[in-house]
Amino acid sequence: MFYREAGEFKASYQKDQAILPIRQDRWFIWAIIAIAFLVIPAVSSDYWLGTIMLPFLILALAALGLNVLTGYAGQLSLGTGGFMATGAFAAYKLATMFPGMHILFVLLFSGAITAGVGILFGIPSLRIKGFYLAVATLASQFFLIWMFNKFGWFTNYSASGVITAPQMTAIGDIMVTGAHATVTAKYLFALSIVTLLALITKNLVRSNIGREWMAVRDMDIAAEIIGIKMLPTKLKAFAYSSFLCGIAGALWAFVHTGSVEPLAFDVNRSFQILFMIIIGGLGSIMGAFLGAAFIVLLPIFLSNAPHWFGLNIAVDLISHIEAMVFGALIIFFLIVEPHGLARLWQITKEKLRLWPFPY
Amino acid sequence: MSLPPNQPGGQNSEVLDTFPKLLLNHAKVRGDKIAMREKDLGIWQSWTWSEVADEVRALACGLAALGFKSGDKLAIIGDNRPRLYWAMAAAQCLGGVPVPLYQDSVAEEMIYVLDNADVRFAIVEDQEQVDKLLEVKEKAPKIEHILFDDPRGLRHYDYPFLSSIDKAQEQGRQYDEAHPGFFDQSALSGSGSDVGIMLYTSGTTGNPKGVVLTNDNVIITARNGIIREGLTENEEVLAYLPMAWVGDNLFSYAQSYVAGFTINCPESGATVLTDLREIGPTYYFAPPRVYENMLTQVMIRMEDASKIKQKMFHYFMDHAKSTGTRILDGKPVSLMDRLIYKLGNFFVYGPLRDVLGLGRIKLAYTAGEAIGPEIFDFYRSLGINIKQLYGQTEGMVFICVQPDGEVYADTVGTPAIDVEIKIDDNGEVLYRSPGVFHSYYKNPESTAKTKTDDGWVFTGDAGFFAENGHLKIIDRAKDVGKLNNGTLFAPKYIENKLKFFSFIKEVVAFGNERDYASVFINIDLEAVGNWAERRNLAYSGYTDLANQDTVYDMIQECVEQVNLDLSKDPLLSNSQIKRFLVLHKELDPDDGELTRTRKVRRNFIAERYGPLMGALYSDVAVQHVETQVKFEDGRTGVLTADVKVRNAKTFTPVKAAS
Amino acid sequence: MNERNFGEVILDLKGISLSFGAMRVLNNISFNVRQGEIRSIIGPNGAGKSSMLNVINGVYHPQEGEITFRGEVRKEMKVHEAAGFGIARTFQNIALFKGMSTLDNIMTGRNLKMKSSMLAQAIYWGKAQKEEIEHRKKVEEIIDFLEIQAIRKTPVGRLPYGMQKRVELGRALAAEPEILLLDEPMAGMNVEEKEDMSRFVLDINDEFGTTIVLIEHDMGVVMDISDRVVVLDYGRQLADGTPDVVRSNQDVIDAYLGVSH
Amino acid sequence: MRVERDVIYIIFASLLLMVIIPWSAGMLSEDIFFEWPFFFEVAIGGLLAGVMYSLVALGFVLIFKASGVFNFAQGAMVLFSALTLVGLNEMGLPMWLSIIATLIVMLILAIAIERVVLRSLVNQEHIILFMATIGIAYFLDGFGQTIWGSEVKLLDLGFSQNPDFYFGGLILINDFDLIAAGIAGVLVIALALFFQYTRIGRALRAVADDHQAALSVGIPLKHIWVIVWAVAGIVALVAGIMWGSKLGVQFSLALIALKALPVLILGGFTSVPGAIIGGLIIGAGEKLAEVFIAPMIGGGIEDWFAYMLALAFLVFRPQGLFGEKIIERV
Repeated sequence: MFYREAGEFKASYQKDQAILPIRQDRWFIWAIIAIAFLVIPAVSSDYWLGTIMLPFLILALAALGLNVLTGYAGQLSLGTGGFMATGAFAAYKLATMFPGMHILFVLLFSGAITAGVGILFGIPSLRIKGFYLAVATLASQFFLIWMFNKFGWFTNYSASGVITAPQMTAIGDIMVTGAHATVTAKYLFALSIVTLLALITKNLVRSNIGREWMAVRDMDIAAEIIGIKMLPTKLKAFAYSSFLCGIAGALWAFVHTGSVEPLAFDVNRSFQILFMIIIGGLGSIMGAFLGAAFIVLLPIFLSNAPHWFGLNIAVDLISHIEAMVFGALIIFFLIVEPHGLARLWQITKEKLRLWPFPY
Repeated sequence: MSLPPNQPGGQNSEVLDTFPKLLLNHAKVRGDKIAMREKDLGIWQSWTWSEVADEVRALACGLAALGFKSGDKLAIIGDNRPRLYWAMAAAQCLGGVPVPLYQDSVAEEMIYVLDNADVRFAIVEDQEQVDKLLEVKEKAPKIEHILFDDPRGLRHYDYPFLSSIDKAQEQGRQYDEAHPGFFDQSALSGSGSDVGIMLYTSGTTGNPKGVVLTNDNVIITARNGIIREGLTENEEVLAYLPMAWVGDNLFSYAQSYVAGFTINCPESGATVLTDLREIGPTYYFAPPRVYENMLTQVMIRMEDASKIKQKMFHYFMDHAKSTGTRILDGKPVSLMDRLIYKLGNFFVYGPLRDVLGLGRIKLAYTAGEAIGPEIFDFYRSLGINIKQLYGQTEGMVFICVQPDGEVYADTVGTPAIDVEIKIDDNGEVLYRSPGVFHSYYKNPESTAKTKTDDGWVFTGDAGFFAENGHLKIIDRAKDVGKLNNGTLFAPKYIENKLKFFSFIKEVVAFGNERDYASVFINIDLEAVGNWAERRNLAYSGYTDLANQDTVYDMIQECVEQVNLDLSKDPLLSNSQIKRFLVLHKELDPDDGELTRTRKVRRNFIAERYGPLMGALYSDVAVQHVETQVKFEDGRTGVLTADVKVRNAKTFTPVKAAS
Repeated sequence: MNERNFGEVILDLKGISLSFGAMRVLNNISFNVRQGEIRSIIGPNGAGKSSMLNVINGVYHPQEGEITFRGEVRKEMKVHEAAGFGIARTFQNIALFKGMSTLDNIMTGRNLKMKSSMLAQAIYWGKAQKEEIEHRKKVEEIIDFLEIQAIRKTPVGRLPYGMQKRVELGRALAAEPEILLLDEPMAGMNVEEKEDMSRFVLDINDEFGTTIVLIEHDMGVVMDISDRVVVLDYGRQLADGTPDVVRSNQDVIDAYLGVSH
Repeated sequence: MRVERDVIYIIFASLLLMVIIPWSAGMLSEDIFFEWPFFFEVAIGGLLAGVMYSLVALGFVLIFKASGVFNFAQGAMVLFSALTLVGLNEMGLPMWLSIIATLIVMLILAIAIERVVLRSLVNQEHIILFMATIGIAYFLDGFGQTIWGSEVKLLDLGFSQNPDFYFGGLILINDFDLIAAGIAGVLVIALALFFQYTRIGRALRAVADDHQAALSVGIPLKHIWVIVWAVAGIVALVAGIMWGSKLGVQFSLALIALKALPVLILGGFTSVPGAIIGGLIIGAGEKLAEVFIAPMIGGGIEDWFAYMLALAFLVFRPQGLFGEKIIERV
């Protein structure tokens, strides 16, 4: 209905291969970005920015990472939490070891370190497939968390095992971590990083490496026969995926919570992220964000819903009912659209493009 | 846009009275503007005017190198491809004459034209066409050289006279260096009075005639059209109609060369519709059947839409019927209606125009056949400025055009610029214009029959001027006959009225020198098929579907509705259809039942289906018939069927209240 | 196919035997493939044809026999190396990447030719994009060649069987292989599709001079387009030679009378 | 069933390592106490604990074998069944009655799951079904605790919980573990017989091979699903009773699912014996490592050791010890 494509012909491959070949889509995305950067910080309260937008962005980033591995490369992983933890602790060690280091480099290196760990735990993927791999990735999940708990070195021997992010500035003297950083600054900082990484990810998945990943996902033996080497391809997926998860973890610890313990990245976190990409849509950048939004907002909605209806129920009971409804909703969603919100989005878009025709 | 001056026959090269001059001028004036695009290898490959000029230059020199002389004929056969258009210009640069042929005609059909036109050189699209020419070559020995565009599959053909356009252009570039000044000299030497192009009219009877048109014929007419419609150099045109057809030559070649706008060639026949949407032309021509099919498609697809959507669609379409055309014609419209129209424009008209690829249309023409009023109104109500024009090859298309704001479905408008029209006493339309053709090639007597010494041309159409000064065509003059009771019988008029029903594809009406009118009918397989599916009628194919009683019932209603209309017309009330039948096979050019431009060849059909004719004018209910048919692959077979014949209700004439 | 002369032998298989556990799939098969010819392996289902292809492109490793490729004896190679040696193939039951479009499937076929680093691809604009585009051109030529422009951007999952076969052929061609292995390219096709497919096979061999090894279970079309034919039957080699020679071979006739079509 | 030779080797090797590593650990570091009786006590304790793991793993296997669904909700089913049992029991029903009632509840649950989830997700990719079972897990956890409350409940079947000396007073073993092992053993044998000799059992195995075959056996797929889920429910109940009376009935019961997973991949998703042997290896290995290795690396390794152990096995046999081998067909 909103699409006007007559006369939108492509006279060059650059234009034809653009991320958003259709004009209206470009407008739409630019609008979103503008809103995210200008409107939201202006209009929304600290509560919204701090407890909804920030976690949403950071978890979306982690979901993006997992989606690269599971959605694009087809390697089911339950170790996301572990990788996020690695990122968080790596960042902490870096920041405390080299106080002068700029936060961007802290993030970059912590991501790189996580990528290394990812590669390590990715090696079995050459032989192990499907659920066997999924369970195997749990090994990394549990091992890493245990490691960060166990060895004081990671927490600089803090008694509580909790790490606290040092104050750091992004540009000039604008604080983006620590107590004195304004929520808005944190939000904008996280937003910029997530946007950038989303763009990079899009570039990767639309390039040769992306196609190799999808080839491995869709039909690994055929992929191998046309010359794609399994191990490097899968390891690249593990590396980049963990890179994103690592940065997400670091942001979580530094920008979102400010201080964090390994438990924040336990197996439930892994499942939470997995939910995001399933609900959001496997193999879709957009999906990671939609899924994250859904999974972040749903519990908030559920826990507040009773008050809106003027019921007051015992807290623990609420939490149980929450779990119940949550589970039910997940199932409901999988039944209505197994391919996730991204697919719904896509279908709507197709419909609009063909409007008023049904097909 | 300021148009360069033009005095016919002017010798100096400043006067842009030939295509080479126009081309070189564009290369100078708007060298970097896109002249042509072709969807190829997934994107729209583009050529600027100066690039086109270079390509043409190379090709022309290449032809010269091969021995192409001034006055030589260059046959051009293939789909609309940039290089084939360049070939036209190239030939003209050498003072030669391009002769485009219908790419879908079979080898035999080509022989006559190639031979009659004394063609020495041919430029063709691909292996398919090359094979045809090789087949022809024995019988038409005048052909000396064949150039092809697409080398696919031709690698192992080695004939001395066969080479690729690329190679020719290569040689051309060398030749150009070897003979500096040759090209410019010969390109600028031509004049308006020289022969510009030869187009063969697919005559409904007898052999096709080569219509010789001078540069002036083509260029002046093209320019007049541009002036009348205020076209600019920024138009986008989709070149998808046969290059051999005068319309394509005018809209996709001549007018582009005059105005400097862009021509777009689709990727392949299969992708025309998608390409149409991608390009979104601003200036568009299509014969009625194309608009018809489009509308049928729209309706079929909407059938499957959700109920709400359908409701919305129909609500707004109804509103458009009452308001859209008025807005388009600049007639007064109430504010409320305008608002609703705006709303509809957002929800339906706009998206619909866009999906159909007509989103950017400034001007759309239709001609060749009469177009169904509701089809016509449908597009106009959407806000698409579609207009009818009346013309023929002999007059380089433009004779009458509907002026903006005065568009009536049943007329073809007022005379085009510089066109005079008169109706002779037996109702035939004559015209005189700058577009009037030079002569029929090597056929003085036909020329004399068609064209008077003082330049009047017999259109062969019967018509009259309506009180609003618009020309109204009823039929081919020679087809207009009399029923045995002496009243007027205009078969085409009846056929068109029937064809306006989306279920009916082709109609052949009979009645001349007979007691009453009757018709053969071809149902539209897609529309009726869809209709049948929704009533879940099973059918195996056309023949089966055509013979079903429910289908007959449905067709009968159409026939009787037409009868009702006819009964209101004092002139034609007697030619109401008494008997009709639905033909067991689709009429097909390959069987000679239609011309290449899909005009029915009434007499031929009458002979071919003698038994059925008999049935129409007796009272048998079922008639057995055997028919020779030609399949795609050239094999022939026999089709047998028992065709039902039905009587239709007729109405007592009502005297028009006047 | 009148008088065609071929280059030297590029692939020579001597005494190939392959077994899975107790089951013997190929039994002492020997034949060679010459540069630029269309070489067919025919035989009833279960004759070991597919296994033969899998041996040629290194999916299976024969227990006995030696493979000489371009003059040198080939040692056991990994699956992904075949492509590097210029051997591409299609599959009996289509093995396309279902989640990707026609274009992407064929693009993937060029993965070995794409050199830009992961970092360059992450940045995309510049080097990686240039590479993408020049390969896109090649791929478009293939699309044009196989006449699949209309389905360029359709996800292959949605395509009809015949079209999928064509796309798969395109993916194999994208690697610009020296030897093209076709595993029952006409299986499950109607006459018309079969004709199209054999036209493409001939054109490929003709336009790009690609050597083609193709296997089929019914003699039909294959005999007309092949230069030489090997006949297998339950792992045994029944005959080897020009179509005419093979047709007149008694064992072959017997074997085939046994097979219903 | 045929056991491949290398499987035997692997098992044998692992047993050997289980002896050598602790022993050498004892030799090397002085803060590790090694003595043969103690070693066996630990080992046997581990084996018995392993049986408990197998109990849970068994549920997974049944469902995966018959429907290819990786049922993450097995743990939740354990918790749910235990909660229900205790709940009913507290409401005053005698134990035997509440057990029967719980069995019925589990059957209803199975039917509900088939109706609501499986039927609408048939032919979806495995990962989708997997996620669905996680959804089920959440639902059951929430549902169970909403109804029966989340405070720890005691489940006393009257078995003695205190250790006794065996083998001439050399080795201390918890009676309860023995009983549990016994019951588990009985259950396994029962299942084995069920699979071998009943029509349904054969059908189930057919389904495992391919769904077409299953239909040829003449049992509609949906029935088969209901049955396996019901059986899995029963297994869950047994596991629930065992674990419940060991640790008390509380949310943490759901987490023993995580314990069962390594057993699963080690034994192979599709093999009942695999689940048993895997359980034993994991159980013993874990206990031994806890006692003889953990001290060297700071203890608390039970979270991940089992996984690492399983991972190590996978590297040798990607399909698990008894899983079907994946052969690439082209």
